[in-house]
Amino acid sequence: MISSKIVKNIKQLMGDSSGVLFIIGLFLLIAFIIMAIFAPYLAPYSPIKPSGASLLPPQSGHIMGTDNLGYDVFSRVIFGSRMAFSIAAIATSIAAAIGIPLGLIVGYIGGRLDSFVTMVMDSVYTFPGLILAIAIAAMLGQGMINISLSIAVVYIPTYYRVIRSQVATIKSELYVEGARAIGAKPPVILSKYVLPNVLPSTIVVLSMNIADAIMTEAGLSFLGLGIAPPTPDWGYDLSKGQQFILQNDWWLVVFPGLAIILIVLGFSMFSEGLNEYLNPNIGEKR
Amino acid sequence: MKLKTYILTRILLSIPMILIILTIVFFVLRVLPGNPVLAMLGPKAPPEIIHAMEHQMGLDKPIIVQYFIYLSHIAVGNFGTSTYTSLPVLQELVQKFPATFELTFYSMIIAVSIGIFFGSYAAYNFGKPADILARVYSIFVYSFPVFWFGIMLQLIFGVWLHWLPVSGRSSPFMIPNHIYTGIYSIDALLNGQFDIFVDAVRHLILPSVTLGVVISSIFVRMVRSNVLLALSSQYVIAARARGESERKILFKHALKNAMPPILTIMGLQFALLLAGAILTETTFSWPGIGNYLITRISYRDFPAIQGAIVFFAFFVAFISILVDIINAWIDPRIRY
Amino acid sequence: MLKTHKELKKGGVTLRKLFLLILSLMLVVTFGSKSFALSKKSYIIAGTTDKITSLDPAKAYEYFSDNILQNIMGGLVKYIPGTTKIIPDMAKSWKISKDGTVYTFKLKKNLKFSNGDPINAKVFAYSIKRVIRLKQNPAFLLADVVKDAEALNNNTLKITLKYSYAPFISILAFTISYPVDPKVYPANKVYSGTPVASGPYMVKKLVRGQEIELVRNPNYYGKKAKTPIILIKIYREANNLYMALLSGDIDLAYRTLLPQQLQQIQKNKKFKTYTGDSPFIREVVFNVKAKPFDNAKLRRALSYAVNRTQISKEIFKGQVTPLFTLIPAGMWGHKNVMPHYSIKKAKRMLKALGYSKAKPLSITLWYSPSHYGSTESDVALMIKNQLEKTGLVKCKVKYAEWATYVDYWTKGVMGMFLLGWYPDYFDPDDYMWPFLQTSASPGMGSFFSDKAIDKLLKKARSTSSIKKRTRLYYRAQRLMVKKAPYIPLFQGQQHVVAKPEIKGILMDPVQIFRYYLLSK
Amino acid sequence: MDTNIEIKNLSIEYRMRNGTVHAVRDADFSVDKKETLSIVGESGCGKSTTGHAILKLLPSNARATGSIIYNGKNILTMSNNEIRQIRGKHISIVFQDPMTSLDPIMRVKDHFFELIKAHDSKVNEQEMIEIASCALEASGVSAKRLNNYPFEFSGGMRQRVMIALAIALQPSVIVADEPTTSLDVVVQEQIMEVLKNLKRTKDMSIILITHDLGIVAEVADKVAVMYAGEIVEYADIYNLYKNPLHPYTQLLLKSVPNIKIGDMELHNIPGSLPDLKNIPQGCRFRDRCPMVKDICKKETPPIIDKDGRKVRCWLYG
Repeated sequence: MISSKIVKNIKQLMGDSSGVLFIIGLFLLIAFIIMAIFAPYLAPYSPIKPSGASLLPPQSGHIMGTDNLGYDVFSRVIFGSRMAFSIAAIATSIAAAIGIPLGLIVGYIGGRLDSFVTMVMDSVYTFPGLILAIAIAAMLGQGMINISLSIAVVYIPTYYRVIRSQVATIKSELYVEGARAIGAKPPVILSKYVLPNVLPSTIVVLSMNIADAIMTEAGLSFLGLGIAPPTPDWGYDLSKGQQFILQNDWWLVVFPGLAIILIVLGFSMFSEGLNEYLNPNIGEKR
Repeated sequence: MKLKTYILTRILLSIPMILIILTIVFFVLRVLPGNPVLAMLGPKAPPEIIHAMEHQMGLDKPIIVQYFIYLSHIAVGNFGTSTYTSLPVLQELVQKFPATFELTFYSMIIAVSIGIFFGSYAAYNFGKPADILARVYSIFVYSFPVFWFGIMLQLIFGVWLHWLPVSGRSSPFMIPNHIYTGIYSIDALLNGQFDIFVDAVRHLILPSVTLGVVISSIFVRMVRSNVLLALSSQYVIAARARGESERKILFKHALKNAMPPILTIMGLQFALLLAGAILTETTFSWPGIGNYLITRISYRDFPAIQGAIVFFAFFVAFISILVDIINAWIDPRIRY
Repeated sequence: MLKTHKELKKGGVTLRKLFLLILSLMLVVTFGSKSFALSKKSYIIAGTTDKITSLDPAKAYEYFSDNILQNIMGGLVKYIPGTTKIIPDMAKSWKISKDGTVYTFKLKKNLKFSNGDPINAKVFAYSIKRVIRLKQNPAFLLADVVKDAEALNNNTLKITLKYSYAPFISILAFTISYPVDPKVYPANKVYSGTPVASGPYMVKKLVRGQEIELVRNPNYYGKKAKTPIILIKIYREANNLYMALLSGDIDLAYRTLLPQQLQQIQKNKKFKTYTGDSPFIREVVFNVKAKPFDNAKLRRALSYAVNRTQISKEIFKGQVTPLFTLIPAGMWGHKNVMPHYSIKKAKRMLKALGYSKAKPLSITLWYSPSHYGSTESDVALMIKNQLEKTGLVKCKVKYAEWATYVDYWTKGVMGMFLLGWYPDYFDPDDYMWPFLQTSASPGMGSFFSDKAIDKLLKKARSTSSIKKRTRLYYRAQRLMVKKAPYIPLFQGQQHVVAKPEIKGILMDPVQIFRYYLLSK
Repeated sequence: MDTNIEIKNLSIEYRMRNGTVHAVRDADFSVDKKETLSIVGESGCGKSTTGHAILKLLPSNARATGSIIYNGKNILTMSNNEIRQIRGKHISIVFQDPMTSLDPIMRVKDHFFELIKAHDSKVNEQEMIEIASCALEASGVSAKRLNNYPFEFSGGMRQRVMIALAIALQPSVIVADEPTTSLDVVVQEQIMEVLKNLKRTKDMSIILITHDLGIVAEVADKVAVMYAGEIVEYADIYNLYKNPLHPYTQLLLKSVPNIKIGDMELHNIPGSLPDLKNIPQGCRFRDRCPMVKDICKKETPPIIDKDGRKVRCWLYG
């Protein structure tokens, strides 16, 4: 539904800045998604097998050079998109899968349960996410699933809060009251009346979260708590590359760094544009 | 409600939050693989010593008992003893804290100044190039990994240009004579040691700019939208209708009214600042709590890890109380 | 009404003034003078990535803590700088009984700790017994051999051994045997306060993970340290250390720049690089009790597949020397006995064991990511790639942080993992006994046991003639080749990078870095 | 009588994300000294926009053409600084919603101080308090409440404060933009009393924007009836009520059974306003007009002068 709307209004979108943001973001994301899906076809070498001499600067055959073990940087950047998407997707979907139903149910039931769960969620929310993720990642150890889990825990409250506050308002609206009056059961009300109404803001939160999750993962990798080598991962490659930047082997830092910046840029532009498109409340009044 | 009563209530309200974080931290860390006692004593330690140490640390008790012992210890300020250095964790944390505080404080000042000036300027010039620049700035800078940005600054200003030091808090032997607060830049001024003040500030510039600039991206965006909201409100139009100048409208009405939500969000973002501080501290060898936490993680120094996280929790709680109090002070409606 | 307009302008001017003021302040701060409180000659700043655990000799058991102790304390005997020869230090002379179990030391007179407390035979007896009582990590060095230590009078110390033990005098040169002040170091607790010094320097300030400040010990009996103050800055990562070096924050960097950084800085005329052999060795450990590594043939096959030269060249830029036995080159008893790289042989042996392309050997190689520096993951990955090059091995790489790692190897969780060894005392015994002797090998995670080797090692310990001992160690090494419980990888080098004006840098074979010889 | 403010050919457009809204088209009217002009119409017909345009308070996406002449100068072409000096001192405005028109974090006296200082920085605090007290008392608020915050006032009291602010510097024109709409009936009466008093005692013109015909009858001297951005009829109060020309005005007056009752509104006319984004050719009222003719659908009616009154309808053309 939303996508068809977008296509319809694409010309109009180009008319102002948030539309431009949205289009650039979308373009970046599509590029990265294509990169992740077709990684084996796009990458000239295996990302986990040495493909040449070590520390070759960018040249034909290795357009982004090679790292100290002779891995092709370009291939690792391409395959790294899979890791970025996987971790971001797993982390945000775990967070959403717990946060959204919890927010729906608790927000709908209300009362003491609501104030208790909200307090727990708020506590986690106000606590620095990376620090919590560091503690959990240190506990769980290496691996994609473990890292995703430790990132997911941090983002559960984000979904919970957005959903709960909306449910709290929606449930007192007329059409919900009406549905309740004619005897609709809570699950029906939640899925039929409440969920569709909270979905748009969830999508915005989701795409913002993915950007955040990618950054958090890079941070964990930088601190040595992320993905174990030789699995291609931008965060790991970046922190590894930093050991070489002072020798002017700049390509080891620039390309994975650029990949992180661009994908995060993509997601945040996309979500920013989407947000202003879905909630165009600010700006026109002045 | 008087301001005093308000502060008291606010402090009481933050107790559950701290308790919840304490609980989560405790149970998260208890599941860590790796025997902390073995890590402490080394592989060659005889079993009877290991058992004795486990007993001494209370690790042989049921976990729920350990939990309550832990809570009661924290309540009286006992954070345990580091298994790595055999020093009281609280003492170590108190020693490291001024460094973290100094870094976060100056970063916050940088982030807030950029945020307020750039954000309100952009809102004021809504839709114009300055506004577009602000939006591009906030989106771009937001996507910089903190450590990447830090390394770049180190390279440019430290290694290539030799303008600024790239690590640590001070040059050798350039430590204030008397330590009052542990914050070198302030202590140096209190002592009247201007050269030491300059040295401390030189060391502060790169790390606090790194952290400050990255965080400022969020502040610019937030200030912009809140000021925009305030600028579109009726009282701003009313003030304009009274012949008030645009500059005064921006600063006296829009910005001041946008301040409570901005402060609240800044308080929340403080958590992000602390997270960034960990990365900044490790990038710049800044001897603060973040550096401490990361080092101790590799040593599986339980009491230290636990202590550092608990300390962060207290810090966050303290800041959010502070923000609420400032809000109450700015906006009389909250107080009543 | 007009006034308002003017006021606005005035406001603009003050704002501009304020801006200029801030700008000029920033310039002052950026380019401001770096005035130092001390004359440049009076101190040297060193940088390192090492970390201090404990400065109590009874507990200190890793390179950096020991090295600091070697600069602030002394023992009965010491090495002549730059050699492996042992000479008296606090002892004037000593006698060894014929059966080799009783050592009697005559001490120098008027020895004092930095706080003025006397150092006498009682202090030595107290310190040795304290180490044994505290049962810390390195305690076994004394506890396994020392039966008793007693002060016969103020200046005479008698140490009785459980059995004749040739390397004992080397142990006395190690930090574990350094005397501590009984008034300060409690008898049954590890001391974590500021150390009381007996060496050229004393610790003035110690901030863990940040810096250590050493100043001259006024009560030191020997030659006074060349430079009054040594400041050692501690960095978290090689990158930070390298950057501090480049930006001139430190005078010298010792342990550990990354190989590529070292390679780079050797070309830099602003710095001087010193290189020397190190007694440090690295090896792959097999848990010989764990499947499939319980098969000696398989272990040998894998050791053929490891290309040490590639590791040395590509990861360490030639800054390490391939090693084919456990005893490092430069030490008597050393003999390169292990097979060299041959992928053909590796393939043949693996095929003989029944592995094929379709049914490869599936194993896991473990490493610890930060304990041996950030090159460690590269070493692990390169070995993985080399093993997989046979086409008959599928090797997974896993890591664990050091504390967990220690836990894992003592419990036998890991079948094949990377480890390193820095000697406690400079004797082949310290490279053979802990690795191969039945009672000691579990501490290394290998659980290796061989009666013939046990016998040889025991005999080598109690023999005093170096010639005879050399022959015994040759035999033990040859026996080891067949069982291949370890794949020795390489022997380290030590490197110091310093500004050219720093003098007195000595590359010592025992790798004692002597800060007290430095000057500028 | 002297003309105080004169509006000629005023058109205002808003550029929105999804098109341009033609909020006001070709408005012409003038207000003489001491005169009260009332602009009436349904909500969304452009009357508030017109009011705001007089103080150049339109949002940044609005574009106004034509002229608003005050003291011989066109407000629309004034610089920011010029208009700033007129606002509050020569022309002031009272807004519809008193709840949000006062800055919530400023005391009442600070609002006055701000106003006075904006126009004369030499005044000392004592004088400012005097001016403020005077204005407050004139609008029926005790001067004791100068130190209170806006949230300590009721809606009616806030509107009185707003009026006090508007009259404090004795401007020659006050724009009252639906000053009573958001208040309850009793308070509405009180506020109207204040306005009527002002009209009597102070020497100023009032532009009263409202959809309440009762109020119009009570205070206005002249009336401009607006429909969908156009002034459809412009006449003095007596003639308008006695003989409304435009069908819209006629319907309006018919829908009010007794003009003395102040709270009758315009919602009784069937149909709704046309979409101001794409206005078709012809008369804007034709869809609701009971007397619609063919020409109404083809051509936009011009302003027709009939007996000194102005009306925009083909009935008279």
